[in-house]
Amino acid sequence: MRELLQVSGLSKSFGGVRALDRVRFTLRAGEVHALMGENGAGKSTFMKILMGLLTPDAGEVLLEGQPLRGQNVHEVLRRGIAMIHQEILAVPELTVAQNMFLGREKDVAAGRWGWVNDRKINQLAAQLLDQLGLDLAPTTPMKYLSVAQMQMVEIAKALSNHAKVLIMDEPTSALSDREVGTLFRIIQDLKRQGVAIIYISHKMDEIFAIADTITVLRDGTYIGTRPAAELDQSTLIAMMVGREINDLFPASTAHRGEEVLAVRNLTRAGYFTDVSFEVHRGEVLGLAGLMGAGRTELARAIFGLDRADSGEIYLKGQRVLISSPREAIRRGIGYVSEDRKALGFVPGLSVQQNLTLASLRSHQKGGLIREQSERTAAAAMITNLRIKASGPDQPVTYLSGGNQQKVVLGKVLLTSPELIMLDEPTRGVDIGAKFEIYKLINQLAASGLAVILISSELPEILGLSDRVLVLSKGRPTALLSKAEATQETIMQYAMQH
Amino acid sequence: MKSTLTDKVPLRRIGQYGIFLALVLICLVLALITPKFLTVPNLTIIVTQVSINALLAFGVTFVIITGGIDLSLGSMVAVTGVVAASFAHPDTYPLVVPLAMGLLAGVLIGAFNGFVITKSKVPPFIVTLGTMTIGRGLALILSKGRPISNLSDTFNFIGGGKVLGVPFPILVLVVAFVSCSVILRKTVLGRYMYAVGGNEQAARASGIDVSKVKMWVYTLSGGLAALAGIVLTSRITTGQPNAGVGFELNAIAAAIIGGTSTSGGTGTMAGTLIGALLIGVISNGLDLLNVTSYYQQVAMGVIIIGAVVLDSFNRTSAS
Amino acid sequence: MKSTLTDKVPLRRIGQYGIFLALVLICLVLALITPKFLTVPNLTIIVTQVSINALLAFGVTFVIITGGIDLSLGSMVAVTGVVAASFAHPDTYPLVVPLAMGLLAGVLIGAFNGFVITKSKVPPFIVTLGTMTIGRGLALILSKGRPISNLSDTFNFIGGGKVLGVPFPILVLVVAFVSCSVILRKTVLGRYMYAVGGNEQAARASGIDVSKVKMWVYTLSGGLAALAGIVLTSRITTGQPNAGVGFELNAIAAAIIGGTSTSGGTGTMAGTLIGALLIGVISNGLDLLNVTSYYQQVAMGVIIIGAVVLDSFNRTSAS
Amino acid sequence: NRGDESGSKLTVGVSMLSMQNEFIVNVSDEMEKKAKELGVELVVVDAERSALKQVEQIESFVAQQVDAIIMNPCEVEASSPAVTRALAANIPIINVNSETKTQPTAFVGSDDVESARIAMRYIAERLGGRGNVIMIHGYMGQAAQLKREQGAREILQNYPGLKLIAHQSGEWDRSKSMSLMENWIQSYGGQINAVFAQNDEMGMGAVKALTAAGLKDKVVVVSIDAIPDALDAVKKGTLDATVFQNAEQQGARAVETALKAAKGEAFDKQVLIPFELVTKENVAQYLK
Ligand SMILES: Nc1ncnc2c1ncn2[C@@H]1O[C@H](COP(=O)(O)OP(=O)(O)OP(=O)(O)O)[C@@H](O)[C@H]1O
Ligand SMILES: Nc1ncnc2c1ncn2[C@@H]1O[C@H](COP(=O)(O)OP(=O)(O)OP(=O)(O)O)[C@@H](O)[C@H]1O
Ligand SMILES: [Mg+2]
Ligand SMILES: [Mg+2]
Repeated sequence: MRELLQVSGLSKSFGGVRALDRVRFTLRAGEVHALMGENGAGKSTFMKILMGLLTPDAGEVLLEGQPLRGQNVHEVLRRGIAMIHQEILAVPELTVAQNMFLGREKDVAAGRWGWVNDRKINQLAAQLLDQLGLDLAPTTPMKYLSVAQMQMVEIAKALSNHAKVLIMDEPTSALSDREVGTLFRIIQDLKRQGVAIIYISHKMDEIFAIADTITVLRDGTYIGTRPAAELDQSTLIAMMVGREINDLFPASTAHRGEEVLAVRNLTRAGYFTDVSFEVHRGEVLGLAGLMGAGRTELARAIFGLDRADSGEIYLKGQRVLISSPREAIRRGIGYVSEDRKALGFVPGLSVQQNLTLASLRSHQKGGLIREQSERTAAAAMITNLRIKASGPDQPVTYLSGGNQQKVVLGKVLLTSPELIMLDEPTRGVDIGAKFEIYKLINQLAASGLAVILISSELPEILGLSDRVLVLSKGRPTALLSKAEATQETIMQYAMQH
Repeated sequence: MKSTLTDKVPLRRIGQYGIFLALVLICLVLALITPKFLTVPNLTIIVTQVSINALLAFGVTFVIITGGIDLSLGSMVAVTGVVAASFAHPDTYPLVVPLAMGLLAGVLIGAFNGFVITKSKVPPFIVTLGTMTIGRGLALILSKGRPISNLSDTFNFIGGGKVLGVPFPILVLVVAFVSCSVILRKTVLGRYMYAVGGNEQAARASGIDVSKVKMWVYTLSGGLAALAGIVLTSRITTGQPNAGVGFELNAIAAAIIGGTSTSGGTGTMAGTLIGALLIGVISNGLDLLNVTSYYQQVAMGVIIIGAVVLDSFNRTSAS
Repeated sequence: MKSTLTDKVPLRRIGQYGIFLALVLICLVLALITPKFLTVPNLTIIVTQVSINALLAFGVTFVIITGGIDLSLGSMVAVTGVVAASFAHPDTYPLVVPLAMGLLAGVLIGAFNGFVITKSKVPPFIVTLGTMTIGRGLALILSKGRPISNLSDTFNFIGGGKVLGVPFPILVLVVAFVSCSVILRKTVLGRYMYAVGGNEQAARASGIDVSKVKMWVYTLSGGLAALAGIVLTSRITTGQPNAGVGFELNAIAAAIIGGTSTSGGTGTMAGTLIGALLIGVISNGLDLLNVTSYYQQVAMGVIIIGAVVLDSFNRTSAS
Repeated sequence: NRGDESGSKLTVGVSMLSMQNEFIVNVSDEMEKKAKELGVELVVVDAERSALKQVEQIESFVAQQVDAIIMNPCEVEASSPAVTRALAANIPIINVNSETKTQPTAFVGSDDVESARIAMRYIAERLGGRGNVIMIHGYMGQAAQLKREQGAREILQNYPGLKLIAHQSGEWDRSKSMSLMENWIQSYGGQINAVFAQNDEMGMGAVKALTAAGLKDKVVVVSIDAIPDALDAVKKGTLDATVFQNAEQQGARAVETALKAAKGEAFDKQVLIPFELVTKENVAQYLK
């Protein structure tokens, strides 16, 4: 196969952090090349350098034999490299179509007198959306989309570039299986057309489903490149992590205790309807469903972030009205959001300050923070959750995704909840950290917490839940026991109307 | 579920024009209280008076949409006015010279703002606050601290003349409004302004030259400030080095009242125009009602806050 | 990789104080040019003059950290000064009465700002611009447009007296600085301010009562503005209804120069103090050098932009 | 004339330079007093020192068809279009306190240049024609600042022994001028013999700074306006002199003239009200 991209000796440091150290990489036309590595291994940094978004300190990048260094994004896009970014890069006030063709208006829809021809843009967008099976009006403002929908639009945007090299940095992190399926079909199409794809993901099953070649980075250094067929999961993990992880889903030792939360006929018009269920101490209740099924909205309503229109919520048998997160936390409910950037942490604050943010009131005297008490609590959480940070005072922004997730989890745990709702707790988290979070979920249940686990990764739901509630378009369609729950049954109920 | 998304758009539209309803309401009240309000001469005067603030507000709307701010507007009005006046004495240069020089001065200061903001990481607030002080100094230096008067009749026509009974400043306002609306809504540049203000990283990743867009908005703001400076100078038939003090706050207020968010990414020229008209109508109304000077200030503040509160509740209930 | 991260913290610290280096540099230059600069009396005068702006800047630092803005500072200075002066005539009330009344006025206006901002969705810019106008009107109404003079000696001691050779305003400044630093760095409220400004949604989801935090910062800002108003009134021994015009811009500038970001979530009181000192030193230096009035303004703008540009390059290279 | 025929009250529109300036407020109050006495309705608006605003206010008065206009001009040149607009609409316009370039129907007031001459002449006499003088300007570029500077410089030219060692803008503001004076004391210290401040507010600020530095006894301070605070200071001897402008006369005569013009009666086209120097000797007659 033709070599499209050759990279050698690529290095990049941020201040003192060596994010990339003499990395090499070769990409051939028509291949899906997976780039693997733990959180913070340098994958996104590498890709941003390719796109011209970051300037490398050293190294060479050749696209079809021509050097690519020192070019700006616009040039790179023109030369046929496009990228789906890990963090969703949408302009909230512009429409779906406007977002999709942002930066290329002159190329695709030059109107009279140099105006933008929005009608043309809308037509093109409608075609692409259709191709992706996305039921979305091109004129919808981006800000009204769910994370998943935005991610699909980002995918459409990258595809519309007709690039020779397509970079996908965790494109499925917010997608559920159906959309992932669509994406994979498109990837197969592109492969046939000779497009090369660099694919980054923390989801092992995806990698083995589509990758032809796998390159592994660890701590910014190049570890190796192998054909996917020669690798199995444990070898790959060992390359990435430097150790072996055997049983991803450890056995649970929890006992089901008294009822903690009961929800009766909870409805929020347009989002979820007539939802009833209960969770007990020591139990993990899985919430499964397709994208937009209303699981997040349900959790938000229970946590007091949104208001339900009707229905009741009972905590330990007592009817409660929860109007704010403040009240939810006081009543022993914790919520780890799926959107950790928007709702999880405060970027400017340190690891310690984020950890204690929700429980700061218990470390104060007359309004003054008792520093020793705060430090002790944070240190304990850092140890317990094995948060990898240079120290409690490191700004949380500099942490890898997995560790940021642990900080958010730690923050919620420090409020000593009796019920914890985890919404996509392993989104964007590497395999090592995932394993630790799974262990933690089991520990939490074993220590007597009630856990609600919302996840779009069915293996996760199946591996951890005691019971599974399936939602479809906001309506509960099944409540499955551990024995009944299989990938097939869940999917069947999730698509039921 | 998708249908609910589409339903929302018209509702949003009304919400967006809540401030328009506030304007209409205030006009109605004034028309009822005083017969002097709803007369052609009075309305003409309001629009003429609003024109200068509106020109500045259009420029700063561009800037705010990209997430910036421009505090140098008032000083640019003074500098450009002084520069234009220096070339506008009778029987010296043809009219185009003072106009061109005034515009050039504004464009240069605006470009300087843009240059410093894009080349360094200094916040726009500080850069334009600096230019505000520098500009005031320049206006005084250029005029030696004295008003520049004795301007030609052709120059004075811009602020004082009428075409078919319509004061010339109103024509300038209309042309500027249409042009600015077109730039914002129809051109690539306008689209990029929203992108830069809405999500600068996304704009950059889409290959947009963010610095170029910012250079443009500050330069446009400077150009429009120059236009305002020229209209003002011609209206008071003098290049006044101390003109325009505090104009920036009124212009920014007009933009924000009209729905432009200081965090960037939103805003329309129509909204800004309504914002400027709102301020103008309130001020005119309070004068007509002969509210005492001190109480006028209190009333002005209360009514503006009230109008925007009304608008905001309207918006919240619509979404 | 981890160890290098720790290395970065001190580097960042220096970056943070780049503006401090700029201040030191300017002082050095001034000391070299004129022997009158580096004398105890002159430095004392600078700090005394800076105190009013610094008090306002401390208050607005709280506000900006939460992502807001307060344009009503200057008017609050006037209102609180007028109110305090009304109760400060000799042989009427004990000193505590004018102080309490002045503070109360500031706190009330600040709380009003906070109330409107939290209860409606109106941007702080508009609300505080409204209060700016209202406040000015109130000051004029309360004083009937005339300065209120003939104040008691005890009251005038606040602005004009000395304790152990140190002017009283400097003592006020020191106490306010320490208190504000403690509030920001050591209290739950201070932590919440950073959280609200850094990520309001996350703050809410962490159970923080965002509205309460905002109420607090605007009220604090009002209280500190009242303190500034009292010091100013006492310094000029008159309650001036037209005092403090434009003070808000200088105070905001001090905060931003000192590293507080208008997008919220960052800022320190030390930075703000340095920012205020920088402005004060430049202004004093230009007077000492007897730079002509017009050129002073140009120089002021250029030096401030220059200092912050220096700082920003320093920061960029450090990160 | 209109009002007279219909028998209803006459309306006079008044645009004042700044209602935040004590002297102007006094003039305005005197006008109100006189208007009440004569049964005229006054509509008083505040131009807030902006010529543009003033022009707009006069335009509004014209649109409302008031019977006469009294304008306290912000600027010599820039307020002129207001006069033109009023005259074009056949509405009499009376300038009070200061002039515009365009001739109004009538003028009531005094020449600002003269006030500064009086003040500076006093300084020259006190210093015996020799010494270092400092001048504190009002807001740069405003009519009052320009005229007062002009008057002061005229006198300085007549006294070669007087040296203007520094001058800056105190923006009409007491605290600004106080800071300015503090800084000057640092750079000039004992060299300063006299200070001329273009208004009393700034004069008071200079006095405060000089007193705090223990220099007041050695420096002569003179300012303009004779606001109550300044009169008090003159009485106490901290301010050496101020220049009195007669607010009562200016206000009353302006309203009278406006009324006569509106009714078509005969009136004086120019009513000059002289300035008076106020020193410790004669301050008693100005204190109320
Ligand atoms: N702008 C930046 N400033 C400082 N450090 C950075 C910056 N961007 C990335 N880093 C650091 O560089 C390293 C590599 O980050 P990168 O985002 O490339 O990792 P990744 O492999 O994409 O991880 P993930 O799987 O979590 O997305 C990390 O240690 C990260 O903290
Ligand atoms: N602000 C909003 N305005 C309009 N519709 C919205 C908004 N937020 C979410 N929705 C829609 O509400 C529906 C439910 O979204 P929700 O996030 O609860 O789904 P979910 O089951 O959690 O799915 P996901 O797996 O994407 O998180 C989706 O169709 C989404 O598009
Ligand atoms: Mg990444
Ligand atoms: Mg969800």
